Amino acid sequence: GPSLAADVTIATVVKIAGIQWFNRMEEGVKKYAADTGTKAFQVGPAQADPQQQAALIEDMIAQGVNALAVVPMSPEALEPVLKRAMDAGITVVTHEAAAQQNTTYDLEAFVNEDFGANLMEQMATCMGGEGEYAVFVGSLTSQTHNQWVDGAIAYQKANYPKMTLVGDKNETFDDQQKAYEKAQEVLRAFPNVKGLQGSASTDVAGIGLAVEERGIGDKTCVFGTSLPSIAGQYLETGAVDGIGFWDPSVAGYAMNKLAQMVMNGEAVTDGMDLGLPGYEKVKLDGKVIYGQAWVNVNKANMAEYPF
Amino acid sequence: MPAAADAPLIAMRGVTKTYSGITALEDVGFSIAAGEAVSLAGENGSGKSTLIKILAGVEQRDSGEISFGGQPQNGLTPRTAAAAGVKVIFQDFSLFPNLTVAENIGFSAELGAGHRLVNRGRVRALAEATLQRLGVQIDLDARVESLPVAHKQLVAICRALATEARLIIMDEPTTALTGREVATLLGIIRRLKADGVAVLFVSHKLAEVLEVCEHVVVLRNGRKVAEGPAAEFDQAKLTRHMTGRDVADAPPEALPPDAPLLMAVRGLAKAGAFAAVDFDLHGGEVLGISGLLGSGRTSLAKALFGLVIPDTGSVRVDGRDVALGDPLAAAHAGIGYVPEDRLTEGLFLTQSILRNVGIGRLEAHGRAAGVLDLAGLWADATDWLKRLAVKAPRVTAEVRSLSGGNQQRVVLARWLSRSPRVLVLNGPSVGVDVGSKAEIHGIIRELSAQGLGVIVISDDLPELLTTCHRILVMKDGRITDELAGGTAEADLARRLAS
Amino acid sequence: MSIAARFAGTEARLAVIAVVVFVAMALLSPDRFLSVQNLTSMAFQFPEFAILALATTVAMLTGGIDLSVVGIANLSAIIAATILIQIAGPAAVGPDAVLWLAASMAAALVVGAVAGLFNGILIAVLGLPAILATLGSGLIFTGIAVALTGGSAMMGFPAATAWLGNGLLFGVPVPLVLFAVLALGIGFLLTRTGFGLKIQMFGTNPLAARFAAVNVTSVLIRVYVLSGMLAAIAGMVIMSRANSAKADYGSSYILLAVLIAVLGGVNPYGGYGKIIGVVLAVLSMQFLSSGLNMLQVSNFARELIWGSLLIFVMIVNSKTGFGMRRGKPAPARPRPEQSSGSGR
Amino acid sequence: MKRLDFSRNETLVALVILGFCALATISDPSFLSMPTLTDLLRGGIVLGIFAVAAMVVLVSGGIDVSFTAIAAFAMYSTTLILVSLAPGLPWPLAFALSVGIGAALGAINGIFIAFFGLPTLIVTLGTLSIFRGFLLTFVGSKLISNLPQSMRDFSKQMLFRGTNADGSFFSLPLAFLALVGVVVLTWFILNRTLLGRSIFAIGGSVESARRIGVNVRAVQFFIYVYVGALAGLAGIIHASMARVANPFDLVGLELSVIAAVVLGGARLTGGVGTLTGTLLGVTLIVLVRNSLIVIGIPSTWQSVAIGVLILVGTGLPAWQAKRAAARAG
Ligand SMILES: Nc1ncnc2c1ncn2[C@@H]1O[C@H](COP(=O)(O)OP(=O)(O)OP(=O)(O)O)[C@@H](O)[C@H]1O
Ligand SMILES: Nc1ncnc2c1ncn2[C@@H]1O[C@H](COP(=O)(O)OP(=O)(O)OP(=O)(O)O)[C@@H](O)[C@H]1O
Ligand SMILES: [Mg+2]
Ligand SMILES: [Mg+2]
Repeated sequence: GPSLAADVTIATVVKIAGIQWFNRMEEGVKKYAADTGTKAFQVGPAQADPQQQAALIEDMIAQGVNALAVVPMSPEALEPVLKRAMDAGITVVTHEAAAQQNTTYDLEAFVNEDFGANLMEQMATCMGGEGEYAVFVGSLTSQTHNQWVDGAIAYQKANYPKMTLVGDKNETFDDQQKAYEKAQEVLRAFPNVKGLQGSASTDVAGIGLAVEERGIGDKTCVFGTSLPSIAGQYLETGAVDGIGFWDPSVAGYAMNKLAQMVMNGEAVTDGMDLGLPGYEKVKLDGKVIYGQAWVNVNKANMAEYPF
Repeated sequence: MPAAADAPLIAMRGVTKTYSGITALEDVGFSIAAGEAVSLAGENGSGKSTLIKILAGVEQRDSGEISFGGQPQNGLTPRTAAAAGVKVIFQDFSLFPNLTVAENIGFSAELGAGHRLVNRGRVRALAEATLQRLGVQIDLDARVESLPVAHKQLVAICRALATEARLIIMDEPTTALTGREVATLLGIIRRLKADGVAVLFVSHKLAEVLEVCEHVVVLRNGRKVAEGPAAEFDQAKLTRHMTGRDVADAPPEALPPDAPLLMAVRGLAKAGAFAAVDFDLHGGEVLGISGLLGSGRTSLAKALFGLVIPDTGSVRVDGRDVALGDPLAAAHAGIGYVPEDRLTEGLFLTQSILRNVGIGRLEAHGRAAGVLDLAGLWADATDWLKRLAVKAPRVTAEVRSLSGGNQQRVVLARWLSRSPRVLVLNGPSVGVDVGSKAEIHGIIRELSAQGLGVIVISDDLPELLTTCHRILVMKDGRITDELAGGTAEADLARRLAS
Repeated sequence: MSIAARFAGTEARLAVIAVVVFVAMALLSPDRFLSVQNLTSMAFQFPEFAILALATTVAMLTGGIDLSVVGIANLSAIIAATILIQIAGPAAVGPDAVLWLAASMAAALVVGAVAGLFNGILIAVLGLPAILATLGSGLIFTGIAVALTGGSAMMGFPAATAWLGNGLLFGVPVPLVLFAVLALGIGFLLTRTGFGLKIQMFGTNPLAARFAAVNVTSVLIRVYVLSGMLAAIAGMVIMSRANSAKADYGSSYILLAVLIAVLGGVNPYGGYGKIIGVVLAVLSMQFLSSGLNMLQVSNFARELIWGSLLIFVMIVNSKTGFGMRRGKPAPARPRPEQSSGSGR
Repeated sequence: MKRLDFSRNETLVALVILGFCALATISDPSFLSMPTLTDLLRGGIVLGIFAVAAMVVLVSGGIDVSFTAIAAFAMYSTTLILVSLAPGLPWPLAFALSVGIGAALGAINGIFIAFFGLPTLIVTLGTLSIFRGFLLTFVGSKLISNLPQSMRDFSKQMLFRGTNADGSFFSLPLAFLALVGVVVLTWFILNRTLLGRSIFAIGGSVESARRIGVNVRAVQFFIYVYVGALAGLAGIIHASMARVANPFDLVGLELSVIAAVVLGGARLTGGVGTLTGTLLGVTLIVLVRNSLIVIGIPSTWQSVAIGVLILVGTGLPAWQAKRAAARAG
């Protein structure tokens, strides 16, 4: 491997450029570059399309980066291109892709099903352990969203038998407006619904708006994955009761750090400390490294997370 | 400089215009006085429409001078021309298909008056009054796209007549009209002249020209070749100036008595269009169909070619039934159809002349797996273009760059190249000059001599009489009369009108 | 016709643009852009959307459009994937695998043809405007793909599948070979066959085509079947390159394909378009895209540059008299409403 | 009373809408309720304004796919300006700013189309990428959920409110008036001014319009500026009502909007289109998008359902027109 940090190029390739979540991740990547002097940068396609991401990685390989830190839009679609990267001697680290084959290590902030269950636990508590609830996913084709929701449903079945899921997984196409319209529709179709759980970061904002407009913030329990900067105003009014997330900037930093460790030939072991919040004692399961990096945020502690 | 008072209404000098290398007009000059009707005559492509477009401000001249009432006009636009009182009936009508008849007629007036808000009542009243003046009845609220060609032409005329004008330019205003409307129009022109309005009149129907115009200007290949008072011209002389030669139409040769039966039409009917149509067509026969506007000729012709689905009846070619309502079946049975509206129905304007002809003969040049023998196809097409003497700079030029008459020959060439058994020609010489017309008639005669059956639908009585062996007269969708070719024109006109 | 004449106009200008972009990118990052690695990488990247652009082009030549190509591509790939996974199985090797790959390819083509037939019937027989027919049918095809898979990816193909999207044939990337063959084939079809000529004539004036006894219904249906089959091939390439099939792959390719076709000089109102133009447009886009990625220009700026390029090319073309504005043809007798279902 | 004219798109689309409502009511009797109505009306505001804009362009014989990008651009940059420079600006001025930015971007389309004579689809396809690319590269890509107070205020103003049996509210926002205003203004322009009639004339035949002296350039320029202004209005209303300015929003809607307009009977070939039809088309699209759960269509089949409805909604009139044409010959 290259000897000087300045000769090392690590490209972080995210699902899509420009959105809040990955802007925050980029902060971590930039911080890593500043801390270590590595040429670490982040890129992402302009449209959420696995093929565009594959092409982007293809170009990164062609320009000869030393390592790739990838957050796959669709992990399966990237297998061949990541294989080419690894064949070319490039270190590959992935994130949000526990089943990825062609990767040196996959870094997960947590076990997805557990995270879903964590959200469900909070929602169930809020609902008093009974009543109807509905779930939302950014898209039916998104693996992580489905895992969260499936984990949540399984947890509810096991622990809160008096709660019932109404309707299908509602698809919001990662669009706040669609989430809003779907939430309105759910509220009309199932007037007794009490719990609503979102997956895409914009889901709870859309749901929150619908809930607020109907003035039923107190009667409903809205939880989901989001960022304070997206859901903050609804957390304030109580239309959204709580959100969960992991800090993308830490994940970005961690991926780059992991990549550097691999390039340096350092060992990655079960229980090791990555020196980052939530990744102090990671669990190694095959190629997958799990942290315990989720953060639960509600009205009370939202000020601590200014992103 | 002559004083403005006695300056002619319109004066042109040295007007020249070229289109990407083609000289459409070269050094043309003449003038028109108030109350005078000037005829602009010339073969197809001689530059008449181009001159008109320049006068109307639609096209810009390359050089030359134009003055209205002594005032030199530079940078003429449609608006300034209209403001100066120049109204145009374009050869292609230039109507708005999506708007109603009333609006089409009233639009220019509203525009000219500088109104910002439209008043529907005002528009309707104007349209109604103008239609009445012309003595025609058209539904004011009908969309123009739903009108037959003839009505479209009448609407275009009404639009030009609707408002006060000093010069009305008419580019072949009578091509789609029948005798009665033509007579009305000529009457109106006389009245306009009496009111001091000048008229610039373009028509290939030389009789009309000589009837209504005082002055004649003849163009050939974009140059003025003759000019003088109408009294000094007769049809023959005019023709000679236009074409540079004498053109004579010979009467049809007699049909041999043993001519085989080619096509038999029995009991063909379509509600609202035509009924109980029966006729036979023999090999080598030229059959004319005439009738007044809306008599059902076009519907019948389209029905023969499958473009209109008849309710009942049968069409047999060579003893075999032709499936009705299917152009492909008709074409397969050897029926060809040259439509009346060549711009929208006949031509692929932005495609090459060659392709416009070749599209008719793809089957004949098909090789294995649908691959074409292109060399053969193009040679074939070129050959037909030559046989019909199409005047074109290059055979690969877009067909829209041709003049009307040459465009018509291209459509004819397409069908002839398929060697059809029966050819239905709807207005074969609409907008075609005398020279070309005679040639097209020659082609028709030649075709019939080869055993082809030809059906000619036309308003042009001399045309019918010189080309057809028999003429069917239609009225209200029924065949009411049958005449032999070579009958006196007056006779046919009387039977039509009766 | 001389070579110069055949290559004049729009296409010549596009060739200049492609060369200029290539040279500019090569100058801006000489060692990386011109590396064999990068050139091969580009050759692997563009064929999948370039084939979709061919499909769009064929539809556009009739004055229509096919917005369902990506839906068809994914649906066909999912059917092919079902065969490869359920019947062949990941363990299949040797002639067996090749046979199943061929069978899945055939199945994909059939799906593409049927989907295209569906579009064709909507447009030619029922008379729906192509833009709406294919917008609606695209939703349906994608929806069926989602319903069949529940939204998740299908994986586990025999290793041979990878060849289609990732292999080399005599040192040339297989997808590139595939694209070249298809481009040549479509080019040949358009210029040398009756069908191709009819497509262009129909696109110029559907009514006149009917009056010229062209079987317009059959032409339109065949056009959309062809477009559907091209989409299916693109779907197979995407599937092989992604080693999986999923309902939402390539969703950004629809607009890209339209953009490329239009940049390539295809008249969206029908009647004019050359395959060489489309090929040159594809190359320009790929050079630009890879070059900008090397320079780490934001991908949003790339959209900005694409858009500007498109308009720039149009301005240059219009200055030299390439009029494809609607209603422009000189004798402006208004075109009648195309009741014959021209599919606009 | 005139008899129902089944050859009109409007009638057929209205019938499809009624049929769909009947189906929804059968599967859930509470479908016919105030909350449903207000949800649908609210959902139709932005789409409706877009559709009116798209209709004007279609009537003129053009097509515009860039209006969503204009809306996103105007909405986002207005919010950014407000947040960073003039937090206290009252909402009418903020709206005017967004409309102004939209009009300016529309003018760019107008210049290319009217003065360079480029084909509308191509220009707007290009500017779609340009506006979006410029916005996200140079203006910003971060969503702004801390909207300025004036925009929040606007979003909370209601035309009326009501309470359901279960104590929840329904309401119709003030923004609905914007749609009404846009429809009335556009109706007036299209039907009562010479400018509007010129738009129809150009849609019928540009060359004919030019020949009788319509200032085609000026009219086309106006159209694209007007569309830009409407897009700017729709954008700022969208952001206010969603209480977030997300620069990624709106783009991607353009084809659905055009679909709605064509559903309502506007011809893609130009010259024909009505506001009634356009609003009916929007109604159908909004209705379908917001009622699939009520009808009980599983998520996995929802896009199939929307696709089928688009095909039925356009297919019926198209088939009808085709049969009529065949009858007439
Ligand atoms: N837009 C154009 N581009 C190129 N050439 C043109 C154009 N318009 C006309 N021409 C050419 O100019 C010449 C004169 O055409 P014009 O239409 O004035 O003839 P015309 O006398 O009106 O013929 P017709 O009697 O057939 O109407 C023709 O050779 C024609 O091909
Ligand atoms: N399908 C139809 N249903 C009802 N009326 C029809 C139909 N087709 C045609 N007509 C009417 O039948 C009459 C005959 O039409 P057609 O176009 O055949 O007349 P034409 O004499 O050929 O006209 P032209 O002088 O233009 O050639 C017209 O009044 C026309 O409006
Ligand atoms: Mg709550
Ligand atoms: Mg002329």
